Amino acid sequence: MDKLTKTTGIALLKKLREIRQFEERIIPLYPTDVMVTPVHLHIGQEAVPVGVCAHLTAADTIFFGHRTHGPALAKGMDMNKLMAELYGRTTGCSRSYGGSMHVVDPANGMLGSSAIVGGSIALGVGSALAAKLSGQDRIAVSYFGDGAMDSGVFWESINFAALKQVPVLFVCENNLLSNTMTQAEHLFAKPTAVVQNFMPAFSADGTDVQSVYSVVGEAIAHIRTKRQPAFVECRTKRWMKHQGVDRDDLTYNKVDPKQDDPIWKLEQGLLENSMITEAEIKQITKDIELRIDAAIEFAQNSPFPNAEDLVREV
Amino acid sequence: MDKLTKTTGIALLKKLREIRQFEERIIPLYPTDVMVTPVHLHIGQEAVPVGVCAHLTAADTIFFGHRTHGPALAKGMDMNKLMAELYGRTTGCSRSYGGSMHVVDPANGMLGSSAIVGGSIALGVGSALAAKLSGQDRIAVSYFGDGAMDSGVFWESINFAALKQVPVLFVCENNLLSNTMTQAEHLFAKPTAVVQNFMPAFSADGTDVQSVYSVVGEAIAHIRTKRQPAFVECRTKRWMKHQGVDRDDLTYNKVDPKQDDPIWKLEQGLLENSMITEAEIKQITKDIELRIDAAIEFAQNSPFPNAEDLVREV
Amino acid sequence: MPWSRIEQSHSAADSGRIISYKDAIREAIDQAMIHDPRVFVIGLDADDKFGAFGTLLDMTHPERIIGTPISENAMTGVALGAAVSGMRPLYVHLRVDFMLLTMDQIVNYVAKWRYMTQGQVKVPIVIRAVIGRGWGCGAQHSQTLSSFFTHIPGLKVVMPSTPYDAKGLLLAAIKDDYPVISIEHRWLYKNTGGVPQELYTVPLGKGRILKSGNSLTVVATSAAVIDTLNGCEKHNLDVEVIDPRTLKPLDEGMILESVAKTGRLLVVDYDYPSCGFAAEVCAMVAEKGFASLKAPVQRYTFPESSMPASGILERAYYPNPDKIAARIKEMLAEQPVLSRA
Amino acid sequence: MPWSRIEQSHSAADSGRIISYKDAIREAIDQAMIHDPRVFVIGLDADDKFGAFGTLLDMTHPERIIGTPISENAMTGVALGAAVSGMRPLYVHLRVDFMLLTMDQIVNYVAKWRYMTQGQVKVPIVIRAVIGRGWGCGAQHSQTLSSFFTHIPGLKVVMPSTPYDAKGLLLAAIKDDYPVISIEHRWLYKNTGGVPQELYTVPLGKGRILKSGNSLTVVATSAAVIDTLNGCEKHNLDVEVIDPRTLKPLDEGMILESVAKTGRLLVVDYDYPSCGFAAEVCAMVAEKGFASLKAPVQRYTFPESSMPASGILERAYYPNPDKIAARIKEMLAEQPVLSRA
Ligand SMILES: Cc1ncc(C[n+]2csc(CCOP(=O)(O)OP(=O)(O)O)c2C)c(N)n1
Ligand SMILES: Cc1ncc(C[n+]2csc(CCOP(=O)(O)OP(=O)(O)O)c2C)c(N)n1
Ligand SMILES: [Mg+2]
Ligand SMILES: [Mg+2]
Repeated sequence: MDKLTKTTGIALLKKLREIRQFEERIIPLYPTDVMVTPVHLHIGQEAVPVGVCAHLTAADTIFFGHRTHGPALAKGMDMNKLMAELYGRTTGCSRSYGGSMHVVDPANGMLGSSAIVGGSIALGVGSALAAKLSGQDRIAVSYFGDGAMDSGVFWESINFAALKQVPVLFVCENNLLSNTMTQAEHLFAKPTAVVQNFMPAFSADGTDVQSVYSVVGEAIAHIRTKRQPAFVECRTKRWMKHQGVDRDDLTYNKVDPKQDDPIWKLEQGLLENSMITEAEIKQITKDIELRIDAAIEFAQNSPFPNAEDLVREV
Repeated sequence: MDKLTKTTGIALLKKLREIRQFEERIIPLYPTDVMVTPVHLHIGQEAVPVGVCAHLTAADTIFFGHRTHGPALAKGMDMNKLMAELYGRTTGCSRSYGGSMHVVDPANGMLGSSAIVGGSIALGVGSALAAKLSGQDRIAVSYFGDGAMDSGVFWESINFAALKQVPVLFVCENNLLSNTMTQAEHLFAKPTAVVQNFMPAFSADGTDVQSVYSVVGEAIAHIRTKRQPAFVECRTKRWMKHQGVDRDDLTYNKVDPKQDDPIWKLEQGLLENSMITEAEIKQITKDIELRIDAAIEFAQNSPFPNAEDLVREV
Repeated sequence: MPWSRIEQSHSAADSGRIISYKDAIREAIDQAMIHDPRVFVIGLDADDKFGAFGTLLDMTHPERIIGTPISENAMTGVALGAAVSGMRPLYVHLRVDFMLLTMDQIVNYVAKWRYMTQGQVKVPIVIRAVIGRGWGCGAQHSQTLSSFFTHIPGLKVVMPSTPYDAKGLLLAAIKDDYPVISIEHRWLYKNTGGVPQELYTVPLGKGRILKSGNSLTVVATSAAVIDTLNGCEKHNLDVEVIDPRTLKPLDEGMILESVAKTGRLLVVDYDYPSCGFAAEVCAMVAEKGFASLKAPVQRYTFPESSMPASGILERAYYPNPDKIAARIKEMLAEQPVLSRA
Repeated sequence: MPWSRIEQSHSAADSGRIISYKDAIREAIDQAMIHDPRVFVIGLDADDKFGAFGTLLDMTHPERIIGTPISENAMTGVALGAAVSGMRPLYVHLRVDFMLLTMDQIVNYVAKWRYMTQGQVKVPIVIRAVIGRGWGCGAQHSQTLSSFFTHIPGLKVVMPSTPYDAKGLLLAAIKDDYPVISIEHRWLYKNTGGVPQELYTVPLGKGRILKSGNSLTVVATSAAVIDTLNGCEKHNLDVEVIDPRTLKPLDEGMILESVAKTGRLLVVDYDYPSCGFAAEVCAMVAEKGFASLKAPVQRYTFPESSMPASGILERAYYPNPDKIAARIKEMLAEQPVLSRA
């Protein structure tokens, strides 16, 4: 706990737990078909979005892909809006036109997400270019998985960001999996070894929110002061199947229930350093649970869209 | 001349001169509008295609882009066929349907070239995959400029070649220019620094055919024995404008008439080592000139296509 | 050439063997790979345990199934490079939407290579793509895009609607020395039908009349064929249903002959309307079959909109048998235009 | 919003100031960048000394002209990312063929972003692309592709044919909060015409009748408009020539009204035929204007082939004023279909 204050530690824990508990509630609900949209769960990987977004203001923009829940909640999306989107209701963040993979919340710097792997990396660069051209001091984040690094748009994006020196943070949430392919099967080179030829490239332990928080802090300080791009790779573990609500059963993706659990790690650290008590953790857990109850109720009671509104904002 | 035998040295010189003289003859002809097709001249860069193709058999395949004359002649295309293609005649290598940027000669391992920068890099990888799948011991070459390295398809191609370990040679003919952009303006990283994370990456002096010949020899030995990919960057100088028949006038692309001339360099070396005489050089020059005369005559006397044959082999 | 002995059989089999559309595709690929060692499969997740929705499971030659990174654009170039080097690649995309990343390779390269080399280089490449909505996937995972490929000279495009055609068209595509795009609607995968065991081809460019009728011609593609047939059966409609099977080259003669009989045309195509395949068929008939038309041609397509995610909207977006039947009834209720000013 | 005060002026200017199509574009861009600091230009070679065929030379704000590497796909995403972050990017491609590399970003992203976010995020992005054959460039440097963009919901498509429209449509596109694709034929660049000095917009979605006539309606796009007008003048033809200017949204009313008067339709579109814009217009008229048609609709397009390189073939491939006039005469010589069996 040498890097975290008590306030920060507890704030991070609340976000980690918000994402975890939100998704754990999805697990039993999903098979009942109340959510007719694919879900890509973040369970186990929460340290990455939480550690990154802790350094961002609402004005900083972030662009991510299909695995939306983690970064969306970490960046400040209201749980109600996200839950209602999954429920296909007009109170959802995209009025239910987008579904689980297309979340949006302009007030919190989320200007849309994409289900086509790779492309949104370029959007972050463009958003950073906009900041540069218009003299804003915000930054932009391109947030993606290791699979997205296979794509040509990744290469083109880091090159352009480096050439034009725009204030963008590239975050690779590296769960070492692209669907069922291991990283060795889909990407030959080490991410940082390549990217360091374009910009400062950092590595963090993506199962440990302290590590992500401190490494990303360093990277973002570089971006904010130098107005130059930076890259952070966060190695983490996917606990669930690529899609849906089942635990993964891949023999090559064994999960250690403690060492791979950012929540266990942070709670241990906070407890050992007497920054939190078991009772406080219980209370945090319970408060979040109540908020999720409310979000589910909100979603359930929200209206479905009208079929007549099909062609709208085309 | 420590690396070349007399036979090889003279063979290389003949190819260098063939390309140079072929293109020098285009220069005065082009403004007369006998060739209605864009030309991208190789003058000054001849050492690269010649040094590479000296190691290739007819069965080895090569895929290149818009700057075709150098690799086409170096790989063995008949001058008549290339000249007739420029003249828009049916005896051209593509029956005049392709033009300067789309040359083809299956018997010499040239299965087509492309005017869209980047894409043909992937074709070389596919051709190497075909060799691997069908158990052929030939190799394939992806031949491209530094500008092509900007493109996403380059990144995707080197990754796939490394993952699947296919026998492909990537050659970057690096004239440090992409049209009027310098390399610093279009590609942030050093080519070999990036590519060495995927495969052995070599550098050669692309203004010196000895250097290209020996470095590519090493790379190809690796590919042929290990059946693995390799990369060679050859730094060279473009003497002419990107397109057309004018000398370049870019202040940042100053050409040294000796140090940047592969022909001068090789001839000096051969002369100093008494491997050739001035008279022999003259004779070589003259023989080539006669062959070019014949090629022009062949082209001029060849038929134009019939307008009725427009829709053919679609 | 191992393929020259494979006979074309044009009529649906009386073999009595009933298998699914998915299994018909699987069998075609397996047999093609056994039959010709130049045939190989490439695609993202092609080699995973799901086997491209089951169409690549338990292959006799798994060593010729090549998985790829998320690099669709270069992978298309890789397939082309292999094809011009003597192989016969079969590229598979689990969603057609990913093919948008490959349009440069498909349009600038694959489609033009044979023309630019004037036939000195053959391009025996087949690209399969799965289409169709499902489970609130939203706008980026639900497109059809068949008109893109149909627009481009140098590409052939097939959209099999039955298990018999799925096998026969895929084998014809693999056998062909030109690039062929094959688009498969996921809703058809579980449908069953008679499929001969042996290797056979359904000729590219030949349509099929799935139902004869006199009052109106419906030209439908892919899943729309099945929906139209179901709609007609349920609502007892006397219409002729034509499945062109190949969008390009199009069997114009079959369509024109039918319209000459019925005088009316409806095209049902699950795709965006503007510049779509439905527009092409309507334009072709208004050009070449104008004198037979007794009433305005009509198109039934997606609305002019992307696909929404929410279930209610998704269902409103998609045509179905009842909606198609309703549209046909409307058309039949209209007075023919018999003479002009 | 600096743009709300810019007035729409629909009729060609009587300003008397004659400038070229190229200069009209240049002026529009320069004025837009002066007028609105959010407007910037991005593209390969946009910042070089040729200035995108002269359309970007001597700009007042060169600091907002961003050159790019050969990375068309990501650059489109960069433009989109900037657009959703409050800028108004104008992306320029020196050849439309390079846009094939960007189809994923254009179709999956740019076109759908507003719909997927239900208007919470605006997408004020303009993509210009130059088309047209020249000098034996061959199959990969000569395409049109307008039907690709017209096919996709969420995109607007303009093809200005006159200097006046070039300026006004480009300004309308930059002002618009939806993505607009603008396709410019290189042969038009030197054409001159009256262009007002001030900022003005030509409304998106409104066509223009360039010549009135009674015997036949020609709908033509881009350079085909000029060729058609020249052909009609030279051969003294009494036809009505409509330039839709915007391919999407299409001014269907103007076309239908004209066909109601003439009874005949020819669409001249320099693009591949199948599923092209010509097919769309023919289908639309056969659907909605069927009762007015006295004869088969016709399309005049490229042949079903890629573009060859050799000059003779290139010329054979391209329509021109005489060929268009000949086609019109043929159509006029045909007997009308007045009644049906
Ligand atoms: C261009 C493209 N190709 C394929 C897919 C199918 N797909 C969806 S997610 C995914 C894996 C992505 O892996 P990664 O980027 O590491 O993200 P993760 O799922 O691990 O978070 C794939 C292949 C897609 N959505 N887009
Ligand atoms: C995808 C694409 N974008 C842009 C162009 C226009 N263009 C043609 S050649 C060229 C420069 C290529 O530079 P490089 O690859 O280094 O080859 P060189 O001309 O130097 O041999 C450009 C930008 C193109 N042909 N294709
Ligand atoms: Mg991953
Ligand atoms: Mg170069």
